[in-house]
Amino acid sequence: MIGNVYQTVCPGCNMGCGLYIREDEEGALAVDFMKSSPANLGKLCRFGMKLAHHYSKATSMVDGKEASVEDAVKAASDKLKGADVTMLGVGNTTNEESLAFSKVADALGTVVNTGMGVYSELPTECHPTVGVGITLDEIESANRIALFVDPYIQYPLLVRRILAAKKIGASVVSVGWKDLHLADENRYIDPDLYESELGLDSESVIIADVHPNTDPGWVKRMLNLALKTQAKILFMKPFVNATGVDLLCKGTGQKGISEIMDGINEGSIKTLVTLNSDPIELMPDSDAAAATLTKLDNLIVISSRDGPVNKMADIVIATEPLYAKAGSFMNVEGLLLNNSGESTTGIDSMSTLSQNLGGEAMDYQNLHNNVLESIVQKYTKPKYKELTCEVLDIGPVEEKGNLIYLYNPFMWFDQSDDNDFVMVNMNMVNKLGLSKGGMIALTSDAGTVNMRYRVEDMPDGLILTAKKLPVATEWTTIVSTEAV
Amino acid sequence: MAEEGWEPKIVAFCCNWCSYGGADTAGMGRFQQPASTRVIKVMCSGRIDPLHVFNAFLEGADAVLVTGCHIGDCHYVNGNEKTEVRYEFLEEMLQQLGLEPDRLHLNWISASEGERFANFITDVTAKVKELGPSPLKPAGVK
Amino acid sequence: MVNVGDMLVGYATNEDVRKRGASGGLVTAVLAAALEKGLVENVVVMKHINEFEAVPIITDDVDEVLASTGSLHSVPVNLAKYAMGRKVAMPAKPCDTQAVIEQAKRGMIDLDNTYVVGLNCGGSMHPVTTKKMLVEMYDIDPEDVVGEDIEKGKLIFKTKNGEEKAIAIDELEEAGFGRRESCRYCTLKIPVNADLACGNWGVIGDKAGSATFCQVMNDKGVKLLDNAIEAGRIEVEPASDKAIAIRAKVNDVMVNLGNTLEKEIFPEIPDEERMQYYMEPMADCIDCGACKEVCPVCACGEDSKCTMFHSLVDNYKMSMYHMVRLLHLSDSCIACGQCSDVCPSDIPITLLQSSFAIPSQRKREYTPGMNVDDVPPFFEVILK
Amino acid sequence: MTEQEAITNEESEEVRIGAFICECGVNIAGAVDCNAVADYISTLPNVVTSVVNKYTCSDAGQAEIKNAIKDLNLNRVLVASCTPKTHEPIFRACVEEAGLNQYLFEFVNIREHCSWIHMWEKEDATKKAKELVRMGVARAALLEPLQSSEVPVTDAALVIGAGVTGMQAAMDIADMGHKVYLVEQGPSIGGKMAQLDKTFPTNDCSICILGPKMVEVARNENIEIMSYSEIDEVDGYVGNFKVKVKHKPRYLNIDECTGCGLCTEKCPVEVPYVEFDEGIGTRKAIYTPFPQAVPLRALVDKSICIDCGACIKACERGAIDMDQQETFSELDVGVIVVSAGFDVYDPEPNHDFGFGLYDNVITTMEFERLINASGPTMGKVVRPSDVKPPKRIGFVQCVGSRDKNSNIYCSSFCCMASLKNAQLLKEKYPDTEVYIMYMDMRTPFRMYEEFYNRARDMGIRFIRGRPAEVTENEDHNIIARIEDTLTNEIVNLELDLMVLSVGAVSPESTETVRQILKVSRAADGFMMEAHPKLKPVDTTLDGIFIGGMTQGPKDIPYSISQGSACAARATRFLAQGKALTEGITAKVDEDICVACGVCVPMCPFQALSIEDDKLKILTALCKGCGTCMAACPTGALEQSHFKNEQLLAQVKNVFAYGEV
Repeated sequence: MIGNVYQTVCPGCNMGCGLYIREDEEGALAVDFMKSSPANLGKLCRFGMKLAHHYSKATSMVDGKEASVEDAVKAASDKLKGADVTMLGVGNTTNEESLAFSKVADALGTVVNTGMGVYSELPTECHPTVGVGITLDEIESANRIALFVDPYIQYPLLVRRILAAKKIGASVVSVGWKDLHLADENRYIDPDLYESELGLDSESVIIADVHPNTDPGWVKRMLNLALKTQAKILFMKPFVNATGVDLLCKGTGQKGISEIMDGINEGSIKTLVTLNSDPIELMPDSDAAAATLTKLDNLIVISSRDGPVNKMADIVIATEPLYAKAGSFMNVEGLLLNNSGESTTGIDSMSTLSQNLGGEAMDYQNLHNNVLESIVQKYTKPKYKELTCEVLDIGPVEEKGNLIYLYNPFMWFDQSDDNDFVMVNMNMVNKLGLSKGGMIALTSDAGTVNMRYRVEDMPDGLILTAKKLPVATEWTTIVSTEAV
Repeated sequence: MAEEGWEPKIVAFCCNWCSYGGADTAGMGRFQQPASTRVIKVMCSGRIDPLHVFNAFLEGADAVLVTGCHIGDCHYVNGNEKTEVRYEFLEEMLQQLGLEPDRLHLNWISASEGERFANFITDVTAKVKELGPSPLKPAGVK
Repeated sequence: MVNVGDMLVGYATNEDVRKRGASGGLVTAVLAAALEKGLVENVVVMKHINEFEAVPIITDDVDEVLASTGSLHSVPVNLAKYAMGRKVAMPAKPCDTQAVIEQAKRGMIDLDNTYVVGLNCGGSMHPVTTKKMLVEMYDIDPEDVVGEDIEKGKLIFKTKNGEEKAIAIDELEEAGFGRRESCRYCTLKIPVNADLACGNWGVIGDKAGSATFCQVMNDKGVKLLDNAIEAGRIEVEPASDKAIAIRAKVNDVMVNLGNTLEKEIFPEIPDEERMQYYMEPMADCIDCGACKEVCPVCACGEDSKCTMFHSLVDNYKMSMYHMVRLLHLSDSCIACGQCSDVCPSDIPITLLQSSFAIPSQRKREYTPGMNVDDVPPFFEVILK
Repeated sequence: MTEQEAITNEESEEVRIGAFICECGVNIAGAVDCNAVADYISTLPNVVTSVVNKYTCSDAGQAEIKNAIKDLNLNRVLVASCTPKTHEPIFRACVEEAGLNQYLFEFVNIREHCSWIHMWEKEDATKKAKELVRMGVARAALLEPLQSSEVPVTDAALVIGAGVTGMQAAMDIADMGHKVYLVEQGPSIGGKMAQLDKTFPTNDCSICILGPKMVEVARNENIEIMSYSEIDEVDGYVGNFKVKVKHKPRYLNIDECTGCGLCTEKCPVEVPYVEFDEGIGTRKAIYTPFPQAVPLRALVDKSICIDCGACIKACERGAIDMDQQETFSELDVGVIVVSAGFDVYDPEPNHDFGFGLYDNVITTMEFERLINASGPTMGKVVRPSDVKPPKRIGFVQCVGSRDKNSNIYCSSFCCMASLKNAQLLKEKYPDTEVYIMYMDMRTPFRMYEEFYNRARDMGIRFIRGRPAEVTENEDHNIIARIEDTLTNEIVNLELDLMVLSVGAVSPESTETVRQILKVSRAADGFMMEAHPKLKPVDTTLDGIFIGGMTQGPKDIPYSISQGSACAARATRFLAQGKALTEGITAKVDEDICVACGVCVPMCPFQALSIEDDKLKILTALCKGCGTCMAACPTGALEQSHFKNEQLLAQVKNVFAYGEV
């Protein structure tokens, strides 16, 4: 065959969209449609279509100079031996690599943090409900769907599922930040009224999402809503293998990524090892995150992708691109999806690292079997669990800013997309006297930025962005606005 | 029917040699017209791209006029003949899309036909006033 | 040797290829010979993964060509774009052939360097819907299927234990299964625009199932067959008049089916509801660009008029991207169904494109992709 | 915005627009509140200054622009005033003098397109003016500097049509030392004037003043006469026209033939001589056009020649060659003057005033041939029905002119022509009664009015009215029933001969030349000048000029002055030896172009070609029309000064959120 064709899964979110990556003779990549893939029938969203620009190859580095992967692993071993290490693996890679990473954690006597701080604030019997969602086909048979995400922008392959449900009579209520075309009702109501106003019952489905910056109180509110209305609930997550990683690292003390960054700032964390997880891309304020990382003594990055954190790392262990890895992923409904690639550089490096640190050696096959036994229980894939815990105390509600991040795959990788605009409603346009085709100036204590704006039907005073902005410090920020 | 006092807004693409000259001659002849139309000059009607017509409708035009030289008079030999071919596709497409036919017009007007230009603008404005605002007009656009 | 216009029946001399072939393995043999004898540098083939999955690859290895034999009804891919910029031979359904010719009109494919072995096509199916159909209608486990065929208006599945089950296509399509929608109203069943037009229609008597009917359409077709005969890869003999008649009859049946289904599939929309009919589905578009990426007729690169002058910031009532494409394709759309297959919002793009393209093409008595010298009407220059 | 785009935006310096709203005295200010427009425009982005002045095109107005450019270092100028047709070159020159590239200038028409057509809706006119200028500002911000390219000019001129205008133009150019190709479709130069007897207002004999000029043209060694030849193809652009001329076969060798006429005597075939004698006289199958013809050479009318060979035997020089073929020649010329002349209105089709029904109703041209001394009747005016001299002759004016069912224009020469012919009749046959039936006698130039008084003094009777009905009595006299609007009486006039004073129309041959040259056509069918007042002999095509009847009906003095005018305008290019072509041409973005070749057949000027997978543009040939851009599916092809983003900026700025 001329060039190569890999069967893989899109790393944009945990929907599990299958696709082919074609590599021509010169190594140029192209996306091709895998129509037999059950989760998405070969269909891809904006991020999936631009994957050819996503897989930028990483290069192994030691102290700023290029090095072989072996040297990088050796250097890392020396640095880590006997150190107090914090490990971050959000699930942007295969189950097998994640398991290998947690074996390295065992050798170091620590745990792998998935960055999802939410889990450590939830009773354990809620974990399975948050971890594994209902099957995607079940969305199509729901009679009422409550949307707490914007499927068009955040998890686009949900759109066709919801439309299919509507075709057989389902009603859709959107409780997001702006009117959605597929929603029959758009309700921006006080969260306390959700239970009484949204008209949900046991035949309904709630679609929300959980990501490293989610406010735990919000997740509890979602769980309470599901508990009280008996509705099923599906938590989408922004990482391809978030579900797999959650199941693999179950029960370990989960530090949220903000918690880790605070730890670095306070000096309690001196050494950080990441696996395909770039805090600069993951945190809402990239500059602040980069500044924090400079405080580390040792920053070791194991990654298949080149990213801002690689440039700051003391040591970079470069693994093969995600599509070429031998391994499997688990999507939101607990479906195991396999790569067709056979490369195991990542696993072999971590195996050497683990041995250097007194841990056990490992190879792909035993990791894979382990995955099948531990999280797939030998071909009976994990099912959605009805909620059994009692109502949770939501705790103090954070005061929200008016500039709100609409997290989407492009943002999680800080990858440019021609979404270079913010969204406002017509009242704001008229109030500020914005000129058509003109710009709006957003100012926060982090500075000012002029952005083009798109008019949407949404609540007054809010500004939405699907692109990371230098003025945003949190996932919602208070900004002042005026015409340019 | 549009509410009272509503004035349509019409975008007219005029070719530099003939229909723009026709608009000038209409001015020289003081042929009064409704103030509904905004003329955009192009060098030849052949330059008018369906892309521009679509953008005009999507931006809020209640009607779009494609004008140029009479066949045989084109300053660039057969620019207007190519316009005819493209216009045919454009007309079919917008009709299939459900846009009222009276919102799109093709008219060959020479530099000396001032009165014809003025009458054309007046007729189209009246017809469009009858139809009301275009279904493609974005909210809040004047 | 062979001449243009010949109607032949032939088969692969290699017993294994002949047996594994859908009907005689002639197509695979011709492609293998073309590569072997240096007629072409590469061959586009479908690399089998399982019965319902295969991926197009470009190969220079004869064994990979031989391994790709056997017809696949549930891998609906258009192969035109894989032939670009190469000296290549390729198997081609009628819509693949049309796309190759449209790309040739736009200078993207050099027809002299592209040998198109046409395959008759009764229509293709979507892999995931096919698996669901097998379970619900045929009561067959998809894993057991070893072959399938469309004959006499019936869809036939063969299983490992030699069993065969057939159900009428219209019965399947009423239940929401069967062929993809664009295949249902397609009326180009025999690729008369290819170099060779091969298939099992008209293969009768003792040869049924083990020979391929092959019509030589042009000089390149002659070269392909002569080359394969010289390579000792195939044996051909003239088709009997009865065979030719039967092939024509099958074709007529399928073409008439296409015409009748077209009337059912395309709704009569009253004028005042037309704008809503188009705006409603298109409002769910997430602007991913897949329909342009997959369209085998589009020759533009990443930047083109439909993308450069369209931006989500405008939030128009209808997207500039779709309006420009509806116009640009109204004379070139071949209704291959790829755009509907890849639309993440399940917008019936092919149906919408066709409801513009079919009237426009019929009015001009122009069929895209049939003859490389036909200038697309949009670029017709009438010099009086 | 991808990073790459962000960088290029930073590099291009900040846009600083100066807007100058013109009041044009009361022409614009009468309906548009210019100050309100200027105030609104000053609020728009990139606008640095927005001022109103009474007459922007005046020296003071232009000075204000130049100062503003220097003081406020403007890099874009916008003027909102009248039509670019007349004033854009003035303002482009003005900004260029202040050091700003002339294409960084945007012109908004708020007079012809606004104030003059909304004179009584002041509010709407002002609102529209604001929006038009807003559109202009949006486009101005995106304008890019352009250079108009210089092309060398071939030092030769082509004159099409050797009537009196063409001969004058050819001689003037030749006298200025430039080579001239004078192409005439007829066998001889001289045009219609050669058929006339006398010419007003001095009544001197037409051929007597035309003949010497014809000889002068023939003797001028800078002029190469191509008689009996037609223009077949014209390519190229100003300074570099490639002209293909078809030489129709005369079936005799023009160098050998001396015009002695021996062959004509022997030729047995005789037909009415329509081309010259309006069918009154006759000619042979082989004939010389007329005695004073230049070149004085014979030619064979193959359609009636019976190949008897009599002429071949008769010709002492063996010049005749019956299977001579048409030949072509390729000319390289810098400029082209078109003086293709006219035809008289043909009253035959609708039998105006009984023409074609009654024998004794003739046209002025037929009368000219009758009264012409070297004409078929040796100058004796006779009635066609019985070849007797007519006692009572009537001239009917405005036939085929100032008439809704034919041509609404006045042909300008027919009144004076009838006065002349009436005077000639009175002089030759003092006792004949001469009537002129007219609507208005138009005698506008020097000595014309005296000519008119002289005619009256000679007893020529003027009837203010035209025959409502014309009938013929048994001895073929014409009975004209006229209502004399001055005396309000119905007059029944019996005439022996009625002459229809026919106007001028543009002939078929001119229409073909016009389409070959791509000169635009006026509503009256004649060729259209660039501007009726300011550019009467220019066309919109650089390097092509039109003069004489081909530009519209006029008399001989006017035609000759237009001949000289064309020569003067054309020789500017020849004298400078270079010409500036328009800076607006096609440009292609190589990264986006996929070389699909769809644009190539779109270009009528063959400026586009695909060479090794790349689009090649011959900018010298590109006229900047833009039809290839609209065909290009990728948008890689752009027209400088009319780029897609510039046009779309105008479209988008027609609309706004708030009221203006």
